[in-house]
Amino acid sequence: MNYALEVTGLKKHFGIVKANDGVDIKVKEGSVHAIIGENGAGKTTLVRNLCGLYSPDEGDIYLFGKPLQLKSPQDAIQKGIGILHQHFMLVEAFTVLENILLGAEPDSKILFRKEKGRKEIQEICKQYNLEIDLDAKTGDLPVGLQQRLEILKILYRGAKLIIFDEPTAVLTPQEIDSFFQIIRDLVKNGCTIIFITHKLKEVMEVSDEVTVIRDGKSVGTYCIKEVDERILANRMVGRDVILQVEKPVKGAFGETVLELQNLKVTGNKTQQRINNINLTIREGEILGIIGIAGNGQEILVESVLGFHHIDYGTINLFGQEINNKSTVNYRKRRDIGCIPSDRLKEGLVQDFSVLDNSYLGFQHEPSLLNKLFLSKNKVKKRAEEIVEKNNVKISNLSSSIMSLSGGNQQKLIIGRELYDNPKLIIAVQPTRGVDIGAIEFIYKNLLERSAEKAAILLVSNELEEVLSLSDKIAVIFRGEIMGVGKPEDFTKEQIGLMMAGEKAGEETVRHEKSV
Amino acid sequence: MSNFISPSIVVLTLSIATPLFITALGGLFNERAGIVNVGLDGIMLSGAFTSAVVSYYTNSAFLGVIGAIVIGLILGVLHAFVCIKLQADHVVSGVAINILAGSVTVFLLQMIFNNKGQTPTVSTIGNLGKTFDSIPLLGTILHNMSYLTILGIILVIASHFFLYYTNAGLRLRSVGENPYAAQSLGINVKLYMYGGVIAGCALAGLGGAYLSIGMLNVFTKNMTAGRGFIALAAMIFGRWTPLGGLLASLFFGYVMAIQISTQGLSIPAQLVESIPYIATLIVLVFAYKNAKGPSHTGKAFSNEE
Amino acid sequence: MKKASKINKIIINTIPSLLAVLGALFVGSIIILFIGENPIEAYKAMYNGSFGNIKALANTLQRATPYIFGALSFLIAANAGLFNIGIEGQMYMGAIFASIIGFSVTGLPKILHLPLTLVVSMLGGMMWAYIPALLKVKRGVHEVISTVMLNYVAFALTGYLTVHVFHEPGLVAQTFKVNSTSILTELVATSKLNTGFLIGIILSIIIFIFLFYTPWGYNVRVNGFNSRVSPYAGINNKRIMLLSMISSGAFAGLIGAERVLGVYQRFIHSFSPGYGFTAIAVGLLGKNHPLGIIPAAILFGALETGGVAMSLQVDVPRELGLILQALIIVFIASAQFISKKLVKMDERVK
Amino acid sequence: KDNNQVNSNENIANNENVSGTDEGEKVKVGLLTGVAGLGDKSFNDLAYDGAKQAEKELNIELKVVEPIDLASTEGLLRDLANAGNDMVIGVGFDMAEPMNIVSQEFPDTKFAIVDAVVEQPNVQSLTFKEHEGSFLIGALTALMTETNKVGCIPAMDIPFLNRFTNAYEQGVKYINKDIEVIVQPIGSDFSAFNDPGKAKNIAASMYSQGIDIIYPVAGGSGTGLFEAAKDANKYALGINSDQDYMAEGLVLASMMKRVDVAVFESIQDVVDKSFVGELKLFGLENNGVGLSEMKYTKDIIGEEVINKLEEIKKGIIDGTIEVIDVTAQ
Ligand SMILES: Nc1ncnc2c1ncn2[C@@H]1O[C@H](COP(=O)(O)OP(=O)(O)OP(=O)(O)O)[C@@H](O)[C@H]1O
Ligand SMILES: Nc1ncnc2c1ncn2[C@@H]1O[C@H](COP(=O)(O)OP(=O)(O)OP(=O)(O)O)[C@@H](O)[C@H]1O
Ligand SMILES: [Mg+2]
Ligand SMILES: [Mg+2]
Repeated sequence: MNYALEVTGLKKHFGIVKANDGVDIKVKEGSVHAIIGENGAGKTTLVRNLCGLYSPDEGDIYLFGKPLQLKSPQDAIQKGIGILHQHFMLVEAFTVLENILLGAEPDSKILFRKEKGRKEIQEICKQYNLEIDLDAKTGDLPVGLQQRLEILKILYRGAKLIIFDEPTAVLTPQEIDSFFQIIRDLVKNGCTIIFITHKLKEVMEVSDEVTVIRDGKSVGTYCIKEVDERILANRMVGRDVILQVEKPVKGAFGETVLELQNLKVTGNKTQQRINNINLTIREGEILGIIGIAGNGQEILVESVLGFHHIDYGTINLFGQEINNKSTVNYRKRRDIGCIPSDRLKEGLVQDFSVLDNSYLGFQHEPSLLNKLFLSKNKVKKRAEEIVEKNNVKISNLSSSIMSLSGGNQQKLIIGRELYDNPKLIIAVQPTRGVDIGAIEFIYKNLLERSAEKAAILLVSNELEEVLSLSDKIAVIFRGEIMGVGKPEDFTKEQIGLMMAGEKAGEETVRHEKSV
Repeated sequence: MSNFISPSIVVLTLSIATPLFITALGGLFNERAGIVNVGLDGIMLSGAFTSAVVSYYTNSAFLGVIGAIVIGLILGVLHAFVCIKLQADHVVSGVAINILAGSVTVFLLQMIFNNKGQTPTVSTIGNLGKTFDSIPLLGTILHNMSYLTILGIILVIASHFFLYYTNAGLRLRSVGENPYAAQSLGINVKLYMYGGVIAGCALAGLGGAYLSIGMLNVFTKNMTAGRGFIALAAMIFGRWTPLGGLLASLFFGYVMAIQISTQGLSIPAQLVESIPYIATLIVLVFAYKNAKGPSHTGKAFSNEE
Repeated sequence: MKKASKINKIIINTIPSLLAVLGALFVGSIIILFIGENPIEAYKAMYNGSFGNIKALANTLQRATPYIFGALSFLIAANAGLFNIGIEGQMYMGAIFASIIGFSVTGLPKILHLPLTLVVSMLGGMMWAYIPALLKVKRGVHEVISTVMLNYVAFALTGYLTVHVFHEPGLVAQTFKVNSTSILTELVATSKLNTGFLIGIILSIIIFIFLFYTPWGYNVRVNGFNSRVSPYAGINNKRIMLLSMISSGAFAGLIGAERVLGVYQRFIHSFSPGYGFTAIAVGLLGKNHPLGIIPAAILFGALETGGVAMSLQVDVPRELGLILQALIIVFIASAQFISKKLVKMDERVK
Repeated sequence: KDNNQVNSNENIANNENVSGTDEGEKVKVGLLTGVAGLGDKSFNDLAYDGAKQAEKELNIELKVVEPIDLASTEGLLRDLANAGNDMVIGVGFDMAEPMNIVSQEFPDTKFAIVDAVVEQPNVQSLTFKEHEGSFLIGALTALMTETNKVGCIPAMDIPFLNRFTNAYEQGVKYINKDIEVIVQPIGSDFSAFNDPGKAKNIAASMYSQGIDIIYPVAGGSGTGLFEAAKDANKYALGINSDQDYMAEGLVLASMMKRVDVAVFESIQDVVDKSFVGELKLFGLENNGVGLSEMKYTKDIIGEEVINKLEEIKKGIIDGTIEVIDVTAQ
């Protein structure tokens, strides 16, 4: 058997952090090889070692049987290694075409021959069925398309070994399906794929082999046919993990907490708007919003939070109309908790410590103040409580928030937002990019809150997640609601159709009214 | 009152705008490479000084221009090293360059010419002169056009071509926007950063040369009189593009030219003088919306994130 | 254990700065040698002229005062993510306002007149900072362009007021002398060091407490680091920008007030050698920290007064003081790189 | 080049052998320039020249200090007095208040101030009737203009410079009321004294609009005017020192302000022990201000005009022509 990649005893330490501490991996040529591990296990570090961004402290790497020494990313690209980074590496101000060609401009040494490149790219697009507007500004594209662009970058460079670092974290189910199709096409064309993910279902679906990494060391490599999700989860975390959500049986829901009537918001983003939205959430109810990213979910949430001018319709919160009452001050109400979709940009201040992030948004809470001043003791007590209750792994409250892994950052945010038992919880992509241990924890937490009569607005790309957590779902398409109902009222196909713009039948609509 | 458009207004506009757009172009190369440079004024001043000194000793204004470019290069290396290698705050480095240039030029004037005010007169670069005098209207404009103005316009066009039509230009722009992306694609980010900053500073030096040996034949202390800051503003006004910087400078130069030519009014001088600055503000209010510079400009970049 | 690490941190932060100053002095001494003077003599004169006795110290602090206000002005805007290079213009506006209220209001006791004058000078600076703030928030006009332009307008406007409206007859372009009830009391005789310095120190401490111990200061810092998170944290991004810029203007106005009420006792045309621009360097050197700027301002004051004192004793031009200043800025800025490296090494050892 | 101008002065030449080889202790002189510092092409440079000349020819020890800002001048005057200087000279009108204070603290030290009056027994005030010189050169301008449109470029619109500008205008109008005088300042901040570029732009614009003679009152910026004059081949005037050489044949004449002479003489008073605290006025009558010798332009100007100027000069001196000093109200 030929190996596309062999890694033995790879080590990379950052100071005291042993990010990679002896990784062994053998990837068969022409296979799809998954790598899984908890947050902070060392997956991304491994990838960076393989693409010339880091140079390993120890260990050997063989590429197609030949020893590999990388001095720079350029080296890796020349040797046929293509990487899709966990955090996109795109120039947002450039067009799609420019992003693809950057660094691999068509032949001429000096002149930038865009049009020549365009033809070549169009060929590739056709071959792999990847549709994209080459002249669109990258920053304006939804994440799904940005990822498609990242893939095109790799294909254009003619990579033999392609490494995807958590490619599906930001994709919708449809996008994931077509992504898997791309992977299969790539394999057919002779590529070898390394695929990093937190989603075991995807591992089972698309890969041939899987390597588990824990604490910087590889635990083992398994043929996919010999394992199942439960085993993998156990290997990853070192204990059994509950993979299925067990929704508790709920009684009747309470009072209406949030009501949107004929809501129309244009907002300031050219890309998105919402129109004629009618939704209600009651105490103890979880409403899940389903839709392909970029169909107005963001603006919907932001409108509820009061970031936008309401063009038409009303928002009722706790029985009060809050139209255009700048809810920037919603924090003062203390009754809303919000888990934003992008934890680094919308949920945390990267330059602050864990402690200072632990009360972000609650800085005006009387319970944290001593007269006019923030009380160090009160703040600290609260932070300690959050950290302990939510099992956030930190070395020290005063350490930088960036020294936490993504999963732990997410836990801190959740702990912070739910601390005061808010009556309304807005959770946007609450599990994006976090490992299964953390997912389990987040689900448990949300369900607990719901059992205690909190109303929850859940927005997520994870169809499974929404269906299993929600009491009621609404499908959004181009800013309008296509249908509302209980999760079990729809088949997956129906949901898929609604996500693509088909209105639900009369039946289901009536159903909503009677609930 | 004068006409709003006449050959002499055009000549004046070009003369005021030339040091601005050359320097704005220099600022743009800095920022496109991700480095803020508020030291443009100091670099201009150094360029003005060096070109005058070189021109004085060699009797060649051409060598003077080379000298200005070289001093720009040297200060560029300094600025780049401090900002890129030592990862110091870009603004700090720029402010230091301004203070350094202001004091060192006077210091050297004293050392070299035993006079803190100005150099002796030196050879100048000169204007196009008689060649095109026969052309009506345009003749006057061309007659008074400095070779450096022409060089400046050529550089603006060349820079436009470079940034938008060459591979290196594409890469330079990517470095200012997202160096991590550029790096992941195998682009030698630091090379482009150094290149952009050094080339940009050389241009600022050239902008300074226009003041001392382009339009005049002497260096006087602090002769930039804040033009480096106006150039910085012109760069932003021009949305970080070469042609934009040119147009912004021409606009500013034009309003200034009109103000200068509007002589003998009975309004207090100070109020008349404010016109170009206020006019610029008004144009900004009405014709300008949310321009954003290269998104990584001003931030530190390090290999190991 | 914790204390030790804190001390460690302070050492790691100060040693490179000290080394930087030494490095700059070393380069300076080469220049001094080059012009044929004795560097040791020169530096001794410099030290004596800036810290040698109470008078010298007073001179240094006097000179540092505008930098304290200026750096506060810069950092409060910087904390909200704005680059205010219009401090100079805002300062002139504050100064002219201070002088007008200073001479035109009569019959008020000092306890009312002085505060009134200070407040109005702050209003002058605020007014001038409000324009770029508003342009930024409403029209997205980059504050660098607008403040550069407004500096020139402020020079012209104050020039006009000084020469044509409030001109005290005579050769000098200056306004009338302010009334004694609005004067900032001199602290050390003949040094012109006045209570303005104390006000500066107190304000630095207040700003420090405000930024790091109050929810509103927290809001400002959040917004400065990550304006996108602001709305999620209940912070009005635009309001913070406006308020920060306006406060920045208020501090800039106080530079002017201190010079007018404490030093010249009137507005004098073109009185500033560029306090507002140098203050930017002071602010950055103090890492935009309200307490960090105090030593930075004093260092700058010392270099300037020491530089002139040096030229009194030794035959070196006053420009050398400025050259040293620039060198020290570069060295200190670069030394922060060494600091970072040291911190990393420190962590690694642990 | 700068030193030559001082040498050419007769007063100084006469005094050369008086004290050159004096025995005894050297007289210590401290000179504090204005904030603009040396190299201002104006009173600071001229005062410096005078003091340097004294250093060369009289038995003195000279110390020159440039202040960093206005606030520091008082302290520096005091430092200079404290340092044991027999004489302390302050340059510039803005030094009047500090000197008034410091001179009282040191009654035994001799002081001199340029361009301002300080009424203390140990202070010599050296002031100049620039308006007289400016009037005279205005008259010359009026006699020479062909377009009946002349210009004046002061650095700023400030009282000190307006004395020059207004008297210049008065001189022009004295000859011919119909001549238009256009005054255009360079700027509003201190950089206006060091912006030859903008001065050139303004001058070029003036020339292109039919103005044929321009008077600069702008220190170091004046250089720009001479360049514009060369480009346009039109006339300019010089100021403070003899600047006729700066555009030979085009600078019709320079309005000389002999700060150098005044400072030299004041130092000489101290050396000769004849120093009295008094107001020394320098005007046309004692050649403290006046026109340059017009080395390159005599022929262009012509005998007739020069005679006329002599006549006016006499008129000013004997008071038949009254020149207005706008700042003296
Ligand atoms: N540049 C760095 N400096 C210091 N430590 C680092 C650096 N990069 C990674 N680490 C450390 O290495 C460890 C592994 O990080 P890595 O990014 O490889 O994890 P991961 O497996 O990709 O996690 P995730 O699933 O969250 O993406 C982390 O615990 C982190 O502390
Ligand atoms: N500057 C840094 N210093 C120390 N550790 C760091 C630094 N930057 C990142 N890390 C570490 O790198 C690890 C991975 O970081 P990264 O940002 O890739 O997380 P992530 O991949 O977003 O996590 P998740 O998979 O949960 O989304 C984290 O465990 C964090 O501890
Ligand atoms: Mg990762
Ligand atoms: Mg991750």
